[in-house]
Amino acid sequence: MTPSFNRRLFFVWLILVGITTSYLWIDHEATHSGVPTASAVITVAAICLALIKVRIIMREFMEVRGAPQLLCRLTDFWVVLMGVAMLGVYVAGKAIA
Amino acid sequence: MPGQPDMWVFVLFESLVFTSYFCVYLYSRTQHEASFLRSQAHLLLWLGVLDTVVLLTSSWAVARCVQHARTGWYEQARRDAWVAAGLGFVFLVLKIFEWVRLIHFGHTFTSSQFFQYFFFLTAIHFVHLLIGFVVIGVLILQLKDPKRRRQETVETCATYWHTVDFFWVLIFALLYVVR
Amino acid sequence: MRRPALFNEPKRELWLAWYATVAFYSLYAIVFFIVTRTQPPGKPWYDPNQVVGWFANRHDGLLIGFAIIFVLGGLSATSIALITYSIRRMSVSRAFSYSYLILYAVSAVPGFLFICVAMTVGAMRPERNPVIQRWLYDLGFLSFSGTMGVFLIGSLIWMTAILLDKNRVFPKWFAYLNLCNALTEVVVAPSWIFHVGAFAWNGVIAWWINVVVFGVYTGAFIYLLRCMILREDFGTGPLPDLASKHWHTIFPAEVGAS
Amino acid sequence: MNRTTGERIIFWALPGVAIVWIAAFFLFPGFLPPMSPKASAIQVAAFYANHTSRIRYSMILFNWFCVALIPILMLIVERMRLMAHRTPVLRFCVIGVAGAAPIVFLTSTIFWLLAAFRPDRSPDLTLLYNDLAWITFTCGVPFLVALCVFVAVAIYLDQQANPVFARWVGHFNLLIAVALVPAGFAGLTLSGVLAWNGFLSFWVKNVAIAVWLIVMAVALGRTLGRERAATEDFV
Repeated sequence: MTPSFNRRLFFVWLILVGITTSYLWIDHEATHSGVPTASAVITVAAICLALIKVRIIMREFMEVRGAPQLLCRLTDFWVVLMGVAMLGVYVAGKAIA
Repeated sequence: MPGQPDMWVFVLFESLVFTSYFCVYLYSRTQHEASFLRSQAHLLLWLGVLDTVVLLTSSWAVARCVQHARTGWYEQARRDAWVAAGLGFVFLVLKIFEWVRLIHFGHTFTSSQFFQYFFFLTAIHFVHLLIGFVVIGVLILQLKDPKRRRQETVETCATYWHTVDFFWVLIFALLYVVR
Repeated sequence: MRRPALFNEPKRELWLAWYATVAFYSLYAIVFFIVTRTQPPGKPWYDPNQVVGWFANRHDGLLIGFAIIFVLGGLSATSIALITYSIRRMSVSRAFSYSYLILYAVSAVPGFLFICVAMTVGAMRPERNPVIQRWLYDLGFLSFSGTMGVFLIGSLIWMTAILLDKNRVFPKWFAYLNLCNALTEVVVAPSWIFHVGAFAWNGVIAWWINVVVFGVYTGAFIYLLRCMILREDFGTGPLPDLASKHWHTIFPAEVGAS
Repeated sequence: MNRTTGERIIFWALPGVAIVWIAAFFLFPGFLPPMSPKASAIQVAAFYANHTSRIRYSMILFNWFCVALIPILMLIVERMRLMAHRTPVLRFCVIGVAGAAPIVFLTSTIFWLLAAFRPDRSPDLTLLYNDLAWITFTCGVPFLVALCVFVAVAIYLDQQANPVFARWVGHFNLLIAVALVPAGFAGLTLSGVLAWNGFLSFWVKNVAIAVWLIVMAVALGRTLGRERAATEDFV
């Protein structure tokens, strides 16, 4: 192990991979006898998990954690914005359909 | 601030553009749910998971690269950058394999609504990745030449690469998992 | 003889070009969105009879609006010239500025002259065979939206020049915005393939989102060109007399760039 | 010192180009008198069937030589270098329109040649090609208008004891720009002075282009010698 090995980054990576593989389990739970069915719970869960991953990537990998307050606030706001936009459109679309 | 603030303008602006694509996709999905689900069943989820893990690992390498460069371990940093580019290349190959497989089964850009969005989103992400190779190339050149080396540029390049990564994280969830 | 103040303004050529740019883009927006109502574009899925109805609906608007473009469209060269000049001020090869100039000069004919010709010819003879009318309708919209390469490569040239520039003529964030603009030219490509949906030539993605990006981009560069002109410093003295001076004093800008 | 710059060669090629243009103009059967926009599809098709050869040869000639305008415009651009401007912006403006202006003519010759290529096709299609050719040729003035305006502005801003072009050349360019304006409106009507065979859209516009070429040639010719004298001082 090199002296510069960063334990924190490793754990971040592990968490991200963990969330990613959890999708396999979600998918397994949601598929009944091989036929995919529509599910609002899965959709919302998938989007929220993805946004959590995005925030982790921004905080840790992109080093927003140590950045000026403005960037922290802005990126957090952006994650919320993306989430609200996507879920909002999804819910609205569902209602219209 | 990690890297040029200017790059963050790009990240935020391009995130908005992508969010708008995602919204269009999600809306269209809710209107034709059955058809989307039928087409979606032809995707291999494990391939999408593999893609994501490859890209996340590549991102991890770039994050290490930035830290190594900061502490003056330029040799290590360069190796990290090569690893990131290599994993990016693996992603590229996986993507092409996936496209060829789908086209082979008759699922093309024009075959159904879902695949229209699938090919569009994966292709526009692919273009971002190709630009990413140029960015990693700049990063490696910077690390090589002591006269050019600037931590700010290293961080700017890394920020771009992570952006490509998190766009994929969203695209993956929306195309492969959403029901 | 009294001269207008403009003659003594050292940056007069730049300001003239800048105001002409603003005038051109305003005119363009008014003609396309209000007079001809060709933006937002007509529906790509119209059958020939609906196309005839579309032409009938805006007969006068099309003819008058595009006649205005036929007369004033050449003003587009002012923004191209000003941007070429900005690249010339950067610490990059002149190859960049000339490439930009030629790319955008070439784009004028397929990029906006074709739609003017096709729509004028269509509106001129409403009694023409509807199938041929739809042929003109397609030609107009697709040549307008589907002229992609020149803007794609042009934006990338400008982006590269800004990123390499050490004279700080333009901020780096605008270089990245150039990349966003270049990507819209990729995103518009499916309009050559689809007749309906988000990717058709009037689609949410291929038209609406792209127009927003293009609008932000255009607004940004018009503002930044103004900033660039304000920052230029040619001094305030009278123009040098040709016979007594050497070339560089006459063209400081051309020597400023390597 | 007497360097061969080649500018005189370009300049003296102009009369040759002019002769070809005039020849093409008279050879094309649709110009004297200009074809009527009111002609029916059958009449237009018959016109192309009856005059196929003359249409083809005249338009091939014009296709070859319409772009010969570009070297002439570049001579003007080189003259603009000698003007007392602080920036090359106006020169870039002229270069920006110099390419597009003759390409408009080139495009119209393509439509005319296409119309004459298969005169036995459906008359509706021949009429379409004919309309496209005439509208492109007649209305396609935006770059010429802009060119004249840019040259005029450049001349007005060239304030030195001995300007490159006299001020009246600037006024003249503005006048030509105004004369070209009505042609842009040719799509509005099928008859009258504005129609593509009308007095303003056809005669005034084409005569304006011809006069512009002659006057600018004379003005350019006067500056050629002067430029030589000026460069001798520099070198």
